[in-house]
Amino acid sequence: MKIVRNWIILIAVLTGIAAALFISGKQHKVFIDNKKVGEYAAIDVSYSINGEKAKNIKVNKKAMVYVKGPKHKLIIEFKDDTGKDVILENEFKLTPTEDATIYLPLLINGEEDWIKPNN
Amino acid sequence: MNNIKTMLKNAGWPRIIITLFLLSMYVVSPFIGINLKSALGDTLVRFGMNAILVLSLVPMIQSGTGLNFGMPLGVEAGLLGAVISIEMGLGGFMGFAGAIIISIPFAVLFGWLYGHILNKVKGGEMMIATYIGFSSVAIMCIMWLVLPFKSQDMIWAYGGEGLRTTISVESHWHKILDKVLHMPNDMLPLGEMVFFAILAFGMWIFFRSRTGYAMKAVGTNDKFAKATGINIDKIRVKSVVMSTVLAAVGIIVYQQSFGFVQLYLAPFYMAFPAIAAILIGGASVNKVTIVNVVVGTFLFQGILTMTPSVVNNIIQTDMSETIRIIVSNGMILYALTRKEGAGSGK
Amino acid sequence: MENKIKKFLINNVVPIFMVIIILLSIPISGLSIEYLIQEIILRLSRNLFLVLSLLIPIIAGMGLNFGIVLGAMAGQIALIFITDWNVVGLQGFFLAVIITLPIAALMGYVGGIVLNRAKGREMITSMILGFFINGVYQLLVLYGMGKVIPIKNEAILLSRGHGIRNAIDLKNIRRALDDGITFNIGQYSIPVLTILAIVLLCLFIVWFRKTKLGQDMRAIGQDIEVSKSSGIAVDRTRILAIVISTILAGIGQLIFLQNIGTMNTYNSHEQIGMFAIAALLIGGATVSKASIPNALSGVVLFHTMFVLAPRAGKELIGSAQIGEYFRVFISYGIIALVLILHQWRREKEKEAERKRILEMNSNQAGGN
Amino acid sequence: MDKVLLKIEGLSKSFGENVVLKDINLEVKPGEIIGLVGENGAGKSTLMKAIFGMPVISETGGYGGKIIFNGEETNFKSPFDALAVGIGMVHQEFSLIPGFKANENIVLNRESTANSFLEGFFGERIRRIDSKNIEERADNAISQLGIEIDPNTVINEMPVAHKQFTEIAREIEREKTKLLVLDEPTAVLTEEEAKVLLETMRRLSEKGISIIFITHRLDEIMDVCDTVVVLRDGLLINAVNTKDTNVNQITEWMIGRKMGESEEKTETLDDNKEIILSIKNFWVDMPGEMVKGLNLNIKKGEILGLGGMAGQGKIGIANGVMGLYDASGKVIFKGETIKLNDPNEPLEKGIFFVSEDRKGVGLLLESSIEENIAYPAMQIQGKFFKKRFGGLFNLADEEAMKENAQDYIKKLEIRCMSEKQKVQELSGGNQQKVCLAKAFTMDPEVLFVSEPTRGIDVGAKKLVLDTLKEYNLTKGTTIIITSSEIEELRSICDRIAIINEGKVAGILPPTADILEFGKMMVGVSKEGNNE
Repeated sequence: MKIVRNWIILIAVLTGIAAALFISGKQHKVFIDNKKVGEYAAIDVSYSINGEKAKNIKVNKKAMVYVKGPKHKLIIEFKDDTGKDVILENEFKLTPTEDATIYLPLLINGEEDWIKPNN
Repeated sequence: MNNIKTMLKNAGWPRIIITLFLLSMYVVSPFIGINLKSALGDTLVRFGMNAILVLSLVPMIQSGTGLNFGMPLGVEAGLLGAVISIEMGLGGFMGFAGAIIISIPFAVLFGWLYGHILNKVKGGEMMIATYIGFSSVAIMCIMWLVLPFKSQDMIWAYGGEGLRTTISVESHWHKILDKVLHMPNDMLPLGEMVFFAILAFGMWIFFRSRTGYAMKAVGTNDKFAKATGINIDKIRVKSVVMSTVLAAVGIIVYQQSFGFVQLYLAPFYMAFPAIAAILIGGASVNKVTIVNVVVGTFLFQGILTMTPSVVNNIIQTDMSETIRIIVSNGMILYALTRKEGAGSGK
Repeated sequence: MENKIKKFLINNVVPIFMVIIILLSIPISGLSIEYLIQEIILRLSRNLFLVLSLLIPIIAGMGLNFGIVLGAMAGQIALIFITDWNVVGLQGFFLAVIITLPIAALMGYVGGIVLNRAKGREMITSMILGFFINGVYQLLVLYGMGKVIPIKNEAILLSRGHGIRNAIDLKNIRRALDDGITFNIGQYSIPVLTILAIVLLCLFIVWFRKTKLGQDMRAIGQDIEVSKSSGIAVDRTRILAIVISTILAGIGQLIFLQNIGTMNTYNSHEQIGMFAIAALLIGGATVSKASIPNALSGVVLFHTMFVLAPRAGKELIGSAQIGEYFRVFISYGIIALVLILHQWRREKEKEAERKRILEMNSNQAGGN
Repeated sequence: MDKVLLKIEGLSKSFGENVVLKDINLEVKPGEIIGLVGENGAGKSTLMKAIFGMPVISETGGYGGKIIFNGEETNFKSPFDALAVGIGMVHQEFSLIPGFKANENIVLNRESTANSFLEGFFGERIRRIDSKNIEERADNAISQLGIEIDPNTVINEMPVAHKQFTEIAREIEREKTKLLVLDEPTAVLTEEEAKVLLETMRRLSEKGISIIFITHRLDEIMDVCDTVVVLRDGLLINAVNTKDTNVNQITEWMIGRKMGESEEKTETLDDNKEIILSIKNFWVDMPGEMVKGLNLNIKKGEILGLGGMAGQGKIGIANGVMGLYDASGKVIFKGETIKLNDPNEPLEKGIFFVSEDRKGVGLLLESSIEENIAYPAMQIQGKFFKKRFGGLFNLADEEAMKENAQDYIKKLEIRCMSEKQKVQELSGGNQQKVCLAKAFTMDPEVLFVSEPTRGIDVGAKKLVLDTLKEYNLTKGTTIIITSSEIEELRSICDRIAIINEGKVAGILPPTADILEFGKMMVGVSKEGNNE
């Protein structure tokens, strides 16, 4: 009986680990959209996800990156109206099954809903 | 009632399932737009192609040497005969007969060696036979590359080394057995059937000779055979040689019907469908009759030809290869795991 | 003394033969030693786990378990799933391990039951079982996946909408384990995690042989009837041996494939049993006796030959193809040879034993 | 000493209609050594199987009566139940793992183990073997036997005696073992080794372990046992203190006097007859029936009986001469030396053998009667063949086979539906007749017949023996009959050789006193001349 109980525990633990692995290892597609949204115009931006090397994205372009796991850090760098360099650090979370799009113009202008799931 | 029960028990459920399955396919086929006549014709053509290869298993089973998983060895001898015959430029029936005649000394030699090895490993024949067959295929692959063949029909037109992987016998002896009988009939492979009947009759005669009786005794009870003064090892070698020679002849008949000589890796798994066929026909690891050969080949080839067309028509997917794998290996597995067949090739 | 040397030579004829072939072909091939060493490290980490998975059934007297392809298929099914789910990196690898476990255990259980019905001819049966399950696997993967079993990732599905493609790019977990931690010795890079996994398995085997279960397996391997009469649950123990072997083979296949980086859905597993067995036998193992050093040296010898043969063939006869076929021949030929030697030796030993007893008795009688 | 360890009350057992044990009553006291003797088939082994709970017993309907062990009535389903309460048994065939060390064998499946955290998942079998403890236990067990064996020797490399001791050590290593059954333990030992074993048995009995000792060597019984129990034909004839009896008396009990059953043959052949077959310094490696340096002359035209206890080698002689088991020595047939180990040689010279193993060696069970009868003649003499297809093929002459078979079916009264019937469907007696027909078809000069009446009913027995006698009279064929039943041999043989320990213990005329036979069989009278 003890053995059965232990196996149940073991299976539960393994299932838990599997779930954790699934969540933390799941690869997501994240689009970075630099097109005009509503009244917000787009500008050239340099971005970096999870500390990777920064990349530039021009106006009206869309980039795609693969990220692994649920929690991510996004750093963007751009020149504001005044020509001053601005660095914005943001975090975002993804549920295990979703892919997402980041709308840079929204982010730059401080809107809340700068990231939307794709599906 | 009891009779039917024992009959069913003797036949074994896989055989019954396969027979019913095949029957049901023949019944169903007209309703889903398959031409029953041509389907049956297909089955018969393939029967003619394969029957001798299946027949070649009989001597070894009879002598208790087990299922001949080393059949590729005989097949290679047949291939040698075929390519040498083409190289010599023999055509028509002469080419076919030449191929057989040339292949026989090779087959006898191979079989003799193979038989002696199998005598050293009584009880473990099947596994070792399998790997002897595999190794012979690999070594012959090297031979096809190295042997100095010149015939334009067989070497690569440009580039490449050695012989082609498939050699057409169109201009040599394609369907020669039918042509000889002046019956180039697509429906009924009469030539092959007559040839098979001759060989099967030869086999029947053989098992009524002194050596044939001795072979049966060795297979059914080796202690009895020993006490009767039979030289068991010698008889076993004889049976292996016979099987190997028949396999060589079998592959040549197969090729003349198929139209191509397939070299290199083609003979690798030749043994498995033949073995599956004879088992479906009701043979066991150490017991077989010619009826088993005929019934088994027909059922097995029937399944192979009918399932793809029927399944294709129903679910639009070609599953023939998968079904072939499952049926043939499932059948062999069933035979190996049966308690009463526990003689392990003894 | 002379007798001892002779015995050693006879017992190790296969490895000695291989060493000679390799020593001869190194200069012919023109490959550098450095290249060879790097290649051997690569192949050790790729194959050793699989080869080690063969050991436990040998202890239990079930011979060479050609049924490890069952485990390999379990591993591949797991890989299809994680590729479909897009779980990447080490997480992907370990998730695949967890998924493999139950599938491989189930397959091993089935295999064990089948082999219990075929005592005395386990090897041929396990080989045919492998072919048979391969058919079932095809049915499942080629026709079931995408239809009965939901698969979303179009990159791995055939264009007809169901069935898995012939080749799957495993970029999600390519070298995940190998490159997890690496360590450089001189110019050679060592895949630490993979080696660690292999070392752990070796430790497991060493420990396992010393458990009660391991002892029972050894007993069964030597004499089934005696074991039965002393109350050991023979059939159950044999099933366990196959289950363990199959699970290990499943993990071994994962290690193998993450290293290769692509998976031939319908072929990758087919040759696994044969190559692993050939490697083990080349290391000097027999059907009834195999050790970790056999596995290790076998992988080194076999794969050195594997690397060398085509090159040597090319340099020697101007045909890489010949070398290629030669190594196929060696793989099959070695298995055939070892099986023959084993069976033959067993007969000889039985004979010698009988002679000994007879002589002993006649001596006694003479003494009276 | 009035405590009783094992008590058997009114035990009876039958296999089908065949009663093997009738109303056996027996008591074994703690520390007592009981010698169990009896002829083959007297019921010794069945009695032991019943005590030890062998599945054969319960599968064939169990036994009648009671077996009470240690005050409790038992009904073991399997030997494991018997082991659990403290009955150990050492069988004739060793039950040891060949590649294991002595100590590993002594504790086989009872190994000492150490805890493991994995136990919670995989049960007790995942525990680690405690080899140190095992060695101690093995040492301890061996020391109780009063002998010296290195517990680290692998069984394979041990002499037979040590294997025997290892087995005994294993049985007494069980804490509970109170009763030890030793089945012919001295059969494979030399005299010296046997003495050590007897000494060991005494030591064990002093420790309070009771022993049931089965042997056919009566002097050993006299030497070591407290009580001797004699079985005959399933009946317990007597159970007495060894002190109160002697070898002659025991032999008499064992053999019994069966009067008036058979007409005793009176005329004896004159001694000057020509010797047709001479066997010299003959060794046969037949497991369980070893022949060890035997000398024997067989005279032309006689019926020679070979008797003796099972396992003494009488069966091995014919098998050795016929080349079925490895043999060495010299066999001279009509002045010619016969090549040994080649079954074809004696067959071609005109010697034939009807095997004791009817189903295994004698017959092709799945073939027809006619084929079975014709087989040897076809293979050895090329009989029953006929040219066919214009002389092209030499094929079996089924007509001739059929006629021959029908002939013998009539002559030997083989009860069958037709000559085409498979022999496996026939009864034992009729199968035996087929074997004889096979032999007669060969028309041999010398015929070996082993255990011709084993397992067949009374009517068939008589017919088989009469047939052999008649064949000998009409054709003058020399016949050598091997049988466990002395009475049977006495009824038809001209001379009877008793085989003991692989040698001829002596040759007696059929008219000799039955006691003489008995003594030779149990190896008491050593004066028997080795011819």
